[in-house]
Amino acid sequence: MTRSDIIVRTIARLMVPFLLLFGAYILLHGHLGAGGGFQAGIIFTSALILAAIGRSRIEFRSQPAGSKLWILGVSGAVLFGVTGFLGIVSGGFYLQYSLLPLPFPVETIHAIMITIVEIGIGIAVSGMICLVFLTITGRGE
Amino acid sequence: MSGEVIASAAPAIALCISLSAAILIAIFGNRVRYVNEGVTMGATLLKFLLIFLMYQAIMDGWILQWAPVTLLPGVPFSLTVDLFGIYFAFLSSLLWIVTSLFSIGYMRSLHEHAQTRYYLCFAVCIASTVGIAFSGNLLTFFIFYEILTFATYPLVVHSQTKEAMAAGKKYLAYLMTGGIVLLFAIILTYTMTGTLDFAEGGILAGTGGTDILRLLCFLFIAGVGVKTAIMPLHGWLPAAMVAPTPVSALLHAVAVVKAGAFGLLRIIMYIFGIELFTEIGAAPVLAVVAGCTIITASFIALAQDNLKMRLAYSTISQLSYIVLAVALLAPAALEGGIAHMMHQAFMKITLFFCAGSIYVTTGKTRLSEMHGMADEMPYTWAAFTIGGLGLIGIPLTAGFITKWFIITGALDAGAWIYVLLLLLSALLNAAYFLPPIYHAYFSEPAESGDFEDQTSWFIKFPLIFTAMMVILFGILPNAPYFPLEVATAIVRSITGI
Amino acid sequence: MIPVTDHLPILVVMIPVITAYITPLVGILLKRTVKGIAVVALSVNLACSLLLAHYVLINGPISYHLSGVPPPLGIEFVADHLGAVLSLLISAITLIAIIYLSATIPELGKKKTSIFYTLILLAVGGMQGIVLTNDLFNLFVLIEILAIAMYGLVAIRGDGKSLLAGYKYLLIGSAGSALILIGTGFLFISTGTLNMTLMGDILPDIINSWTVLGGFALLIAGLSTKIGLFPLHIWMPDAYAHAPSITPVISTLALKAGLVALIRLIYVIFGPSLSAETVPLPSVLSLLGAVAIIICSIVALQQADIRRMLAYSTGANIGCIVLGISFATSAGLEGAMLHMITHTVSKVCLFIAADAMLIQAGIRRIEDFRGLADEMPYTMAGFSLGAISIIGIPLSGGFMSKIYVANAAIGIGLLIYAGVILFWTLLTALYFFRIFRFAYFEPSHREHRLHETPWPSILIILILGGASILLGFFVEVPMEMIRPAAGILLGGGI
Amino acid sequence: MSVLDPAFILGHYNYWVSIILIMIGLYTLIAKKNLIKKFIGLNIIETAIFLFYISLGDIDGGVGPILPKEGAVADTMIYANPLPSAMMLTAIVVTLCVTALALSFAVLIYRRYGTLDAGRLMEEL
Amino acid sequence: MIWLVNGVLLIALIVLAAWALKTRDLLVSAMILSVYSFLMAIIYAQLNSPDVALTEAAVGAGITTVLFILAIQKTSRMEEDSDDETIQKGPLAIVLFIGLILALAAGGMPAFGSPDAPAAIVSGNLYLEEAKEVTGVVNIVTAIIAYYRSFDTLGEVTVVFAVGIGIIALFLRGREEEGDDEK
Repeated sequence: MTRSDIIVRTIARLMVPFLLLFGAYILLHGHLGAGGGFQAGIIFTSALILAAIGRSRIEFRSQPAGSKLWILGVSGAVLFGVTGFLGIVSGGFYLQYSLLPLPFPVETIHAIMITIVEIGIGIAVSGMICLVFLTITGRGE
Repeated sequence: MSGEVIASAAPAIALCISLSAAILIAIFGNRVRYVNEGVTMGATLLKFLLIFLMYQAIMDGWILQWAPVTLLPGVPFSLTVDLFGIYFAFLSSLLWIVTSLFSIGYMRSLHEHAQTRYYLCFAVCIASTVGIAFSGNLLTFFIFYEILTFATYPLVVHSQTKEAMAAGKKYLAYLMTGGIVLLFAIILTYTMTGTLDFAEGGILAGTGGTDILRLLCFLFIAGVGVKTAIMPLHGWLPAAMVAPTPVSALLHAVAVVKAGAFGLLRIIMYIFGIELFTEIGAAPVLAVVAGCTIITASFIALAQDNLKMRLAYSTISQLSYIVLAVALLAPAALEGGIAHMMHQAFMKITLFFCAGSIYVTTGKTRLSEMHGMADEMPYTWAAFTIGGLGLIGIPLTAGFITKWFIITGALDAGAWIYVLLLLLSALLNAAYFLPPIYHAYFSEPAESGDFEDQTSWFIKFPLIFTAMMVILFGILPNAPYFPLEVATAIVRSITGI
Repeated sequence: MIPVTDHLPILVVMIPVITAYITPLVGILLKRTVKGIAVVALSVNLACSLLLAHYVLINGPISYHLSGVPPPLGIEFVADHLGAVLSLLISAITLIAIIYLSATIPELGKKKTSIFYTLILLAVGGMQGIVLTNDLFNLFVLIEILAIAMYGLVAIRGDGKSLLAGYKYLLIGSAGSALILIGTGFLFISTGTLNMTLMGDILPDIINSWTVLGGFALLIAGLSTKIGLFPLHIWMPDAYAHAPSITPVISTLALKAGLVALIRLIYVIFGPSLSAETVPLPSVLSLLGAVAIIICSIVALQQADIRRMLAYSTGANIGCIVLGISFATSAGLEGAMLHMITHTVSKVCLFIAADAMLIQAGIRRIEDFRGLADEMPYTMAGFSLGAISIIGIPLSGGFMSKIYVANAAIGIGLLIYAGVILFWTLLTALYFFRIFRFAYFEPSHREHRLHETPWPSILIILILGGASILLGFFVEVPMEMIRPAAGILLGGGI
Repeated sequence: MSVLDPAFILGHYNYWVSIILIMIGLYTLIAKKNLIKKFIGLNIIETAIFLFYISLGDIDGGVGPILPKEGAVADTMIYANPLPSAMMLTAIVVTLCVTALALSFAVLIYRRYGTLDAGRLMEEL
Repeated sequence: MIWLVNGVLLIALIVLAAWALKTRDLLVSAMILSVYSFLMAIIYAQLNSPDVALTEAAVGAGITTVLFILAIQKTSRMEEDSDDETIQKGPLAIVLFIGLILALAAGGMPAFGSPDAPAAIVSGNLYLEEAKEVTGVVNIVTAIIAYYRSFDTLGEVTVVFAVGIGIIALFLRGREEEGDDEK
């Protein structure tokens, strides 16, 4: 382990919380400015990769880490896909939220649902892309 | 088709009898003894009975029709039984009985392999032949026509030798190409007329220019001409002689080639209509081709030493009689041609049975080896003699009647040249049938050593029966249900005279 | 309140997709149930497709606005007769394939098997979406889902050759996707909308613009990679030869989904304004189709590997379908659609039978067919039935659909194409008779006598084989759906 | 409009650039033998396509399609068309996914065959 | 002025792309791609598309590059083109043909930046008019992604999902085999 390795790793470790924060910001403010679930997902992914670099000993390819990420990816997709059925249940079309029986104006319902959808996207993307990374890197060295 | 059309499933049942025989054979053939033979015989008799009953109804002026589903808009899958159809169906189902008997004898004597496949394909072939007879439109006709092609293939390559496989390849190549050409013509017809029904007087009149009709005519004749073995499309027929003799007998003397002839007549009479056919000037060309085929095939037959090959070329020659008869466009000739379909079938099948009988008993296939054989095999050679004389056209045999009618027709049409041609052909027939008969009776055997005639009655009965029929047709041509009688009725209904 | 039946278009798409999401998790947690879940999901999917087809047949097409936003803002699904009938075909065939798959010995590891099911479900979702969507960009996304699932399905075995085959497919497919994306952009810039029907309304005014024509050409070129139209079929033989058993079956369906996209592109978007005079592209397509038929058949003749041979045969059949589509007449469209159905059923029968032979006896090369009819009579019987239909022997499904296409060719005076189709029948017969000859008329060279395939596989093969024959006799059953479909499409879609 | 008209050329300059980039990328994709290089080409193509879409969505003097928080849509402002951006976000993800898949293929193929040369590899098929 | 900057950027793009094509060092190629993507992101931002710019910067310059570097690290850095440097005629012909189609098609398009292009009139303005009231979201792109055309986005998530499990499947067998080798 060289000195530069330690520097890189320390910086990487330090950056992780900031990246996560930034990702959360991008995710939740996607409806106000540029950005959204996908971009947030990518930033989360970067954070996770940095975390991986920061702790080189971690065995990401070991079963627990892999399947957790898997659950993350799947749950995001399911969140998005199943939320869509709420539209049908509430008497509208698939992915239509305006008829949801919530005590808010339509506008607010939409804003809430859009946020939920963005969260779903973010979780799914970060989970799956991380998984991809770890699968490609997690072996062979 | 004149007559009262009634919906009836009878034609379908007739087909299904053969088909269910095929299915039964396919399932049980390899497991239970005698199933092949038993089922085949049962089905033949049942089917013949049904067709005979239908014959009665048709003679009373009815037309039976069964059209359950539509295939193309305006073209149903139609089984329609009219006089011409039942005539052909009657022929094939009657001959199926005798051929089945003969097959049993033949296959048993030679302990052939793959008997299940053999009987199965035979049943499918007969089903499709009857289907061809009952087709109410061109598409249905084509369907059965092609099924016949494919179902015959396993029979042709039955022995599975290299030679047989090569012959099978040739067989398929010829017949499929013909089929494709025919299909092309059919689709063209459909596009021009919107229908494909067989109708008296034809459906093509007034639908297109002479050029397109001529093209269509050419395509049709080239298509069905392959099965009819018009020269130069005959190459498959001699090759197919590698098949077991019963196959050659029924299929290549009767079912397949007659299906071609039947199709040709159907197309000329019911799709083009005699008038249109005359109008576009196709008849003289066809007559020339048929005439050439008759003479050329006879000459080639003369040169054959293998008995089956000689018979094959004789078949080619005889089939063109039918084509010529149609092309002459005279009612008498047409009658003769239609009657010749049946007459020739009986005569030729007799000869093939004889060839099979000789092969089973002695293993000989060459004429030069058959000298002096008549003493040991009297029945066979008696039948051979009758068949041969019939094909030459000696009076009191079936062949005489049809030739007489065709010549009359040619005289009516003023086509002297064809009268001469027919007479020449009769001479040639005599030239290739009489010498073998002479040698069989009067020459010394080539190799010494007598043998006993151990031929089973399964083989003897069929050939005696068909030989008797040849004589009967010759003596009583106009008896009810006899070919000439029916042919007259058919021609009357078409020409309206 | 929207009637429940109106939701059928989205249900047929989302049931497989949502099931696909949860399948890998199920695969980790409850290993045994993956097969069951896939079968149940596809059965429900089939039921939905059946209901959809029934509903569409009686009440006419359904237009479904996703997110409750009508076009041009939202995405629209249109379940017209074409979509409904293809949706039914896809559900039915995939269900059969999945049942076959779950009845045979898994050739992949346990984990891979659950992923295999997931990818199949994703592919089904993608195909269902492709045949139902009426939005060009959504079509692109769905095509990508399908394509990625297919790349995975081809390469999942993970050995060198399947990876190479998968890479080849991926390469060609990606280039195709890029072309589709550009083409979509050109049409979007010209019309300002992504909805196909709306595009169809706007386009006749600007049909002669280079932008529109260029977009059309690029879309067709891109789609050609997806449907394996000559000369972009080159991924098919390798993919089929090295992929696991069911992949060719799914791929056969995927090609049909791509063809539906092609049909919609030509008829819904370009619609009536598309005729030989204004846009020569249909005649180019006809030519490509005819060339595909002849060349693929000739190449198929030279193949020694059964799956490669079948792949080239598929290439030829795609040519035939494209030929029918390109005629721009109702007869041609009807023929093309009928051929899509008959070809799918028969080819799937052949693939499954070939796979059963591979699993049971290791038969891969055509020479290995020697004596097979004796040793595996039922499998071979099923194979023969499928082959009969592919050849086009009368009274089989393939015969009828070829007749329809040939008839359409003559109907617009292009006798040459009818000739091509008929000649093609001869070629097809040639390469299948080679197999028949080996199987039925030549003795086996094997040391051990083979055993017949297990009965569930036989049953499936015989059902498919029987269906491919019966389709010819009961041709009116699919035609009942196809005729209105052609009518609607020639009218420019709904 | 003449092809040589400078206004015509300038009015479309983004399009010309993206076409050139697409051609370069396509050539890389088809002609280069290296399996990874091919997908560098694909990325060039796809990015150029994004450029093309984004260009067609832009409007002279417009701003990004993010409206002010309060009040009605300002009439004085011109906004760029948001639809191409939305489409391209999806397309970017798709491209990323395809690239990831292709690179996985490349890594695995290299592990099997020790080469990434398409010419040699396709002989193996 | 802006268009001058744009012009320089665009020319830089072409140069970079050509360089990426030319160089035989894959790592260099990947780094060029990264720079290329970054420049592209700037142009997107110039063209009033901040969302895409952000994403391209994160994905194109970031994740994709990392992926390429990873892949190159696991394979070989240099291209081993067996053929020589000459331009290949077949591919060139295809590329020129497609380029011709593209150029012809682009020629017929409305001028870049024109406010009355069909795309703006038919659908673009509709979103701008109603999206904010309907969804309460001011970033219209987000509104489209997460509401109006959310089915596309669902498809996008599905693509990510498909690729994820596809890649895992590909690498799975690798492990099993390796296990076998070790035995």
